[in-house]
Parts: sequence; structure tokens; C-alpha cells
Amino acid sequence: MLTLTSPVETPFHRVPAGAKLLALAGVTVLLFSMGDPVMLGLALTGIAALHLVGGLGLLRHGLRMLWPLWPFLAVLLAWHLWTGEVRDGWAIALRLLAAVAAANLVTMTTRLTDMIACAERLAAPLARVGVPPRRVALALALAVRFVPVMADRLAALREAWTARSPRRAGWRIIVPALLGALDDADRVADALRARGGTD
Amino acid sequence: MERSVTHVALFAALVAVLGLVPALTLPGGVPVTAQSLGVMLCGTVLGARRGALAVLLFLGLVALGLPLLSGGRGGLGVFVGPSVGFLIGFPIAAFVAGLVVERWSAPVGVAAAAGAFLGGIVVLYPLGALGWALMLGKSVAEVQVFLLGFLPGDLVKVGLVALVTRALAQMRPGSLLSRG
Amino acid sequence: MSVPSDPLPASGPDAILLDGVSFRVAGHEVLSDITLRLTERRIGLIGRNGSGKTTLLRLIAGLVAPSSGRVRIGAVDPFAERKAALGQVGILFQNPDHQILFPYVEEELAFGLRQGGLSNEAALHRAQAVLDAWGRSAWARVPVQSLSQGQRQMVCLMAVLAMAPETLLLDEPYASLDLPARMRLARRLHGLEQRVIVISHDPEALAGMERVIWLDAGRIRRDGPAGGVLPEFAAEMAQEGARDADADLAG
Amino acid sequence: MSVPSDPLPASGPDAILLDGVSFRVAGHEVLSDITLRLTERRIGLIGRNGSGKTTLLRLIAGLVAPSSGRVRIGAVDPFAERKAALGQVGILFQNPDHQILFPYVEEELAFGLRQGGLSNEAALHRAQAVLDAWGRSAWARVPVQSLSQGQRQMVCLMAVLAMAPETLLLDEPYASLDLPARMRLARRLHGLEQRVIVISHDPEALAGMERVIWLDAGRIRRDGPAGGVLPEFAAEMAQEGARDADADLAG
Ligand SMILES: Nc1ncnc2c1ncn2[C@@H]1O[C@H](COP(=O)(O)OP(=O)(O)OP(=O)(O)O)[C@@H](O)[C@H]1O
Ligand SMILES: Nc1ncnc2c1ncn2[C@@H]1O[C@H](COP(=O)(O)OP(=O)(O)OP(=O)(O)O)[C@@H](O)[C@H]1O
Ligand SMILES: O=C(O)CCCC[C@@H]1SC[C@@H]2NC(=O)N[C@@H]21
Ligand SMILES: [Mg+2]
Ligand SMILES: [Mg+2]
Repeated sequence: MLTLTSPVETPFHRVPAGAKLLALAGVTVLLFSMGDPVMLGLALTGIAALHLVGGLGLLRHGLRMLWPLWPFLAVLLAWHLWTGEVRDGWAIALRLLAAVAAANLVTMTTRLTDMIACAERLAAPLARVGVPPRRVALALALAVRFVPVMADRLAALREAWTARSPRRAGWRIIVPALLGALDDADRVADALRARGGTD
Repeated sequence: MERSVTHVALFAALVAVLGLVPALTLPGGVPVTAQSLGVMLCGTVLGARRGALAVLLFLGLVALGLPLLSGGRGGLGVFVGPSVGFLIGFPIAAFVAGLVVERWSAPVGVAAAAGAFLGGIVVLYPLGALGWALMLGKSVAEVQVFLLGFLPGDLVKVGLVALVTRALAQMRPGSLLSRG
Repeated sequence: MSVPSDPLPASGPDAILLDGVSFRVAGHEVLSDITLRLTERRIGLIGRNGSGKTTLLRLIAGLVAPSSGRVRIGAVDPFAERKAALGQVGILFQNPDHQILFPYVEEELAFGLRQGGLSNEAALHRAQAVLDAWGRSAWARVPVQSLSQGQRQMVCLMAVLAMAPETLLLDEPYASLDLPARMRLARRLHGLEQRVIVISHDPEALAGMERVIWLDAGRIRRDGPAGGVLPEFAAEMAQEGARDADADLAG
Repeated sequence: MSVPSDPLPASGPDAILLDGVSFRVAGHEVLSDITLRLTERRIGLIGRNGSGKTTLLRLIAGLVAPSSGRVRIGAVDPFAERKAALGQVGILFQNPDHQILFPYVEEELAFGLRQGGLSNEAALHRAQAVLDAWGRSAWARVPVQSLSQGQRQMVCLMAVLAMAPETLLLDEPYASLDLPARMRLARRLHGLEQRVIVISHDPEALAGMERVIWLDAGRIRRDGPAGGVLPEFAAEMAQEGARDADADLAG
């Protein structure tokens, strides 16, 4: 399946996922402790420069991932302008952009398998509440596999509807889709058991 | 055990696939999305514990970098964006919805509607507003008006959850793990 | 297992026209420049897995629009004019589980009729009439879930026939049925007045068709009476099977 | 399409024993009082839709426990002793999409090995070795989603073989494959050293088996060499097909 990881290999790809996540946590804490728009602007510039280490393509990819934030930023700035807290407005907007961009940078430069391996290690403490980390990794992989299967099933049912109705299919196909998914879940459980179960 | 893992994984995939339904982004940067319908269904169908786990799994996939939020968004960035309160509230909403269906022995459609309303609105909205306000640098009271934009859609979703859950209960009584 | 043909009645259904039709999806050309004029009453579509058979049927049914070229049934564009198309073509998908939308047999049959404009009552009434006509009167309130694979497929077929389309499109109707069920289905199809277009990758199932079209990697490889096309297809498949070509990755 | 037999090697796999096995689900008796001792290397299971073939295979694989009676492979109860059973039986489901658990081919192959006790690294290493042995070295990092139906089934087969079970259980392996793919699969199965038990409702696919068991409504109807059982089965199916018995509701 499509992931948000950049297909272009960058130096960041070779940094261990755990190290990147730790650095990200540090950067985020730092950003949220800063209040000066100038400093935050500098931080944002620094993060943009880090993107450039991976090339122009990576920067463009990063900008595309930030794009959905624009309505939020517009409202935020307009609101603060209206209440006269312009400085605060800029600080919040820049902080948000910098934090999201930094997080996206980690996402773009870490392969899914590395992320899953890292998640498995992070989930280790869950063993004490009865969730073995192995099972977390297994569930993640299963879900990745099921997303396209589920999408295909919904598409098939939508076509079955269209084939007999001039109107578009609505929420009603959720019921047959769920029934099918529940049956699938039983069969896949068999397949799982046939090869050694969940632990 | 295997069954419970595959159910959780399949429902996480369901929430993901509901993200393909075109979403409407309101001015505040948080979309009106069909995915909250999926979150409520996780609770009412799988029950509190498994429902919450399914939603956590979905959030895990998003965090790992899969573009599964409506509009193809994902990655770690969304957890420091305007939606963060809603995202953190999702598994709690599913848990509450599931708890109501498990504990309240009313007809399943009624219990599902109540659970979805309680989890997906009463519990989720304050958490969502809190995160939103934090991100906007405003107070919760100030962002409250924005929530009204979601209410009509979410009330429709509550109705759908009731219908869908009841239909499942009728057609495959054994598959409704929340009542199993 | 075949559906032999009777002579074409004087006033048959509208001709199905495909004019330079291509279909691309995700950068991959599934069908390339297909031009066909279908007027026969019993038509078979044969080809390997992935050759584009199902896609061609979906184009004729108007479920997808061609990337280029035109599809027409008589004068109707089946993708754009859904209402008119519903009276002209009905499609039976390969897997009944991907097509049954409702929990009870009568609801499944009534759905298309209601969508076609009948009142709920009239639709249920007509659904019962169809069940009666096929000797399945007792099925109305039966949950679809409790039926066998073959019986579920029968429900799908009745649901399509209830809408009385001029042409029936059938995608691998025999694949998951056991022998007796196949024989019964073939007999039923044989008795239909409608035009029938059947997909199969099994030459046996298409013996006796007026016309058989062999699709190969999205193009028409051969087109003609069953007697000419099928033996050639079978020979090539046997030759193909002797090689170990699976190792090539798709796309 | 058949998997003919070579003589049984001196030290074959353990015998599979079913002793008065019944299986009930939802108040319905799917299998009734089945007693079998399976020692042959090539065994076929034939019967109509719903006769209980898949259920029998699931019992042998230890995926479900019998409602009454005993299932043993050698001395092992495959339902209770999962770990031991994994080395004895591997099962290939009819639909590869219900069996493939992981997004990438190598992960799919490595999973069972890891569950069997190998480290992650060793499992991936062995997965690659299996891919190499089957001439599919390039598949390791290929997303399963991009493979064709036949190729996906090949992945399932390799995943089962990687675990080196003594017996392979195959549920309708040919059903959704086209002719060349069927021929290739039959060749591959023929070459295997393992014991193979194959389900089919198509007599052709079971020709040449050492032993064929005909299931009918959850009971053993006939049991013997292919040459004896199959013609009788085919004759009865043809007779059955001539009647219009579908109208009876299931169960
Ligand atoms: N929506 C889609 N997305 C991606 N690929 C598609 C899509 N629809 C069809 N294809 C591809 O187009 C090709 C033809 O598909 P189609 O289903 O028409 O084949 P077919 O002849 O019916 O095969 P089969 O005998 O296996 O049913 C396949 O390679 C398939 O993967
Ligand atoms: N878990 C279950 N719940 C309800 N019914 C079941 C279950 N498992 C099996 N059955 C029923 O048991 C009967 C036998 O099923 P089984 O799948 O073993 O048949 P089969 O011989 O493999 O048929 P086919 O050729 O269609 O695959 C069927 O009537 C089926 O509906
Ligand atoms: O996609 C995201 O960024 C998360 C969206 C959260 C949306 C919330 S859920 C409750 C409310 N109802 C909606 O339709 N949208 C919001
Ligand atoms: Mg097809
Ligand atoms: Mg079966």
C-alpha cells in the first residue's frame, strides 16, 4: 500500500527510527516552550533547511503534506488579528507549522517496516497489561493488509448497487460490507491459527 | 484469541476505508468526516475493549505514516495539528459507546444510539474542543461555536450506527461481540 | 454446461456497440482499442486470468466509463443514461457474496424493482411472482445467509431477471458450483429468451455459443463461432501450461 | 490436472486417524460419525457443495475440535497440541485472500517460521531460501496486492511449504485458476515429497489419486482408489443434475 514515506532515499532514511522519534520528541517539547515569533520563525527555517538535506523533492513532498493546514492557519491568523493579539497569532501559527513539519519529516524518511519494528519495541511495556508486543506488530501488519481488501469489497458492493439502481449507493452498503468483513475475520483467524497463532 | 485479533484489525481497516468518503473541511481545519461513524461502530459492534483497541490500531497506522485520515492525511504531524483532541478522543469514544451497548440491556438499536451519542458527541466533543483550543491559542469557550458545525452530521451518524448495529444483531447475532 | 443457441427472433434486443474502446486504470491499460458489434443471442467471452473479461462486461453494463472510445446499447450510453440502461442490461457478478445487498430473499429481489420506480408493495408483489415462476415460492422470507452458494447465485439471477433486461451479462457463473448445480444453471440459461453474454475461462462451458470472443491481454485475439475459436484457445492454453511462466511479475 | 502417486516411501508421515468424528454447528450436524485411517500419499476428497469437505480438512488441521470422536495425527491431537501439529499439517485455503496475512511476500513466508520458534532474522533468511528454491527470488519485497490470483496462491503454497509439514491439505486449489495455471500447480504438487490431501468437486482434478473419499451430506459415501470412486460419483452427479432439486431449502 501507498505510504507517506518518500521513495527517494535520503540520508535520514539511514538514521534509526528510534533516534529520529527521540529527536522529534525533543524538538516538539522545545517548540512548545518557545513564545517568541522570531525564534519560532528561525526554528521553522531550520526545519525547512533539514528538508533540503534530502533534496528539493523532499521539500516539495513536505509542503504537500502541510497544505491541508491552510484553512486552519487562515482562521487562526484572522481571529488573532481581530482580537488584536497579532504576536500571539504568529507564534501559534509558526509553532504549529514547525511541529507538524518536523513530525512529517520523520514520517517521510522512515520505512513502514522500520516503524513497525520500532512500534514493537515501544509496545514492550504493554506486555505487563497482557498485550504482547508481538501481537501489536501482528495486528498492525494485518490491518495494513486488510485496508485494500476492505476497499475492494466496498467497491464491489457499490457496483452491485449501481448495477440495479439509477441512484448512487449510500450508507446502506455498510451493512453487507460489515457482514462480509465479519465472515472474513473468521476465515483469517483460521489462517492465523493454521500457522501458529498470535504469540 | 485469533478471532479477536482479526476482528480488531478488520475494524481498524474499516475506519481507514471510511476515510475515502470525501470529507468537508470546515474553516477551523477539522474536517466533517465519515471516520467518526467508523469509530462509533467499532465500539457498538466490537464492544468497549476491542472497539477501543481497533481505533488505537487505526491511529497507530496513521502515526506510522499511512495516509489514512480523510483527504489522504497521516504521519506523526497530525498529532500536533488541530485535530489532536479528536484523535485522542476517538478510542475513548469507542470505549464509551461499547460500554453502553455491553452494560445496558435495552434493545440493541437503542443502546447503540445511546452509546454512539454518549461516546461520539458527549465525550468526544469536549476532548476535541480542548485540543483545538490549545492549538488555536484560544479558550474552550471560544471554540465551542465551531462544534455546532459538526452536530447535524454527527446526529445523522448516531442514527446510522443504531440502524447498522441493529441490522447486524438481527442477521448475525453471534457476530455482535459487544453483546456476545 | 453450454448454452446452445436458438435462431435470433425477428425483433431482437438492440445491438451492443463498442467503438475503439480502451480502459486504463492506475496507469495500466486493461483494454486496448476494442471494437465490436454484438447482435447474436448467445455470446461467450473467454481468456486467461487478468485478460480483461470482467472489465469488458462492466463497460457494457455501464458500471464504468471507457477511458477512450464509445459504448452504446442501441442509442443509449449505458454509463451516462443509467435509467435507460437498467432495462437493457443486467449483470450477474462472479461472486454472489459481493452482490447480495439485503438479508432476505424477497428484499433482494424487490430492490431493483423499487429503484426502477415501483412502489414497495408492488415490488414485493412482483418479487413473489418471480419466485413463483421459478418454483421458489417458499424462499421469500428466507435469510440469504442460510442458502448454499448455488442457491445464493440463483437468488442473484432471479433478482436480475426480475428487472427484465434485454441482455444478461454473466461473469463466470459456473465457477464455484458443483456439477449438478452447473447443469441446472446451464439448462435455465438455455431456456431464457434474453440475449446472454457469458464469461468463462473454461472452453467446455462455452461450447455451442453462436459467437465466442477470445480476449488476450486486453485485446481481441480471435472472434467467431465457438467451433472455430475454442479448439484454438484450448490448444494454446495447453501449450502455455507446459511452460513455467508464473515467475514473471505482473505489471 | 491430477496428482498421480509415486510409491509410498519406507518411512512415510504419521497416519491420520479419525475415530467416530462428528461435527455440529448451530444445531446442524455437518459431519456424522466419520472413521478413517489415512496413510496414502495422494488422497482426494470429493463431494457436493456443502457436503462437509472443508470442515473435514479443518478438523484434520486442528483448526476446530470435533463435537464428538477423536482426531489424531500419529499420537498428536492437532487441536490441542498446536505446536506439534504445525510440523505435521499445513493447510492451503481455497481463497488466497483469506489466507495471506501480510502486505509483503517475505513477511508472509517468514511468519509461520517465526511462530515455529525461529528468530526474525533467521525466518527472513529461510524465507528467501524458499523463494530461491522455487525460482521466485525477486518476490521478497513485492507487495502481495500487486500479484495475480495464481501468483498469490503460489505465495500461499510457498508459505505452507516453508514450514515443511509432513502433510499438505489443499482446499479446491484449482477453482479460480485458468488452465495454464492449473497445469503448473498440478505439476508442482506432483513433484512434492509430502503427503497431499486435495479437495475438489471436479472428478477430473482427482484422477490418478491413490485413494478418493466421497463425502455426501456429512457421511462417507464411498472410499477407494480413484478408478473405482470417481466414475460412480460422476454418474450420480449427472443424474442429479438432470433433476431440478435446487428448490429444496438447505438444512
Ligand atoms: N480497479 C482496478 N484497479 C487496478 N487494476 C485493475 C482494476 N480493474 C482491473 N484491473 C486489472 O486489469 C486486469 C484485467 O482485470 P479483469 O478483472 O478484467 O480480468 P479478467 O479477465 O476478468 O480476469 P479473471 O479471469 O481473473 O477474472 C487485471 O490485471 C487487473 O488487475
Ligand atoms: N461455522 C459454521 N456455521 C454455520 N454453518 C456451517 C459452519 N461451518 C460449516 N457450516 C455448514 O456446514 C456444511 C458443510 O460445510 P463445508 O464448508 O464443510 O462444505 P464443503 O463440502 O466444503 O462445500 P463447498 O464445496 O461449497 O466448499 C454447510 O452446509 C455449511 O453451511
Ligand atoms: O481527520 C482528522 O483530522 C480527525 C477528524 C476529527 C473529526 C471530528 S470527529 C467529531 C466531529 N465530527 C465530525 O464529523 N468531525 C469532527
Ligand atoms: Mg474476471
Ligand atoms: Mg469447501
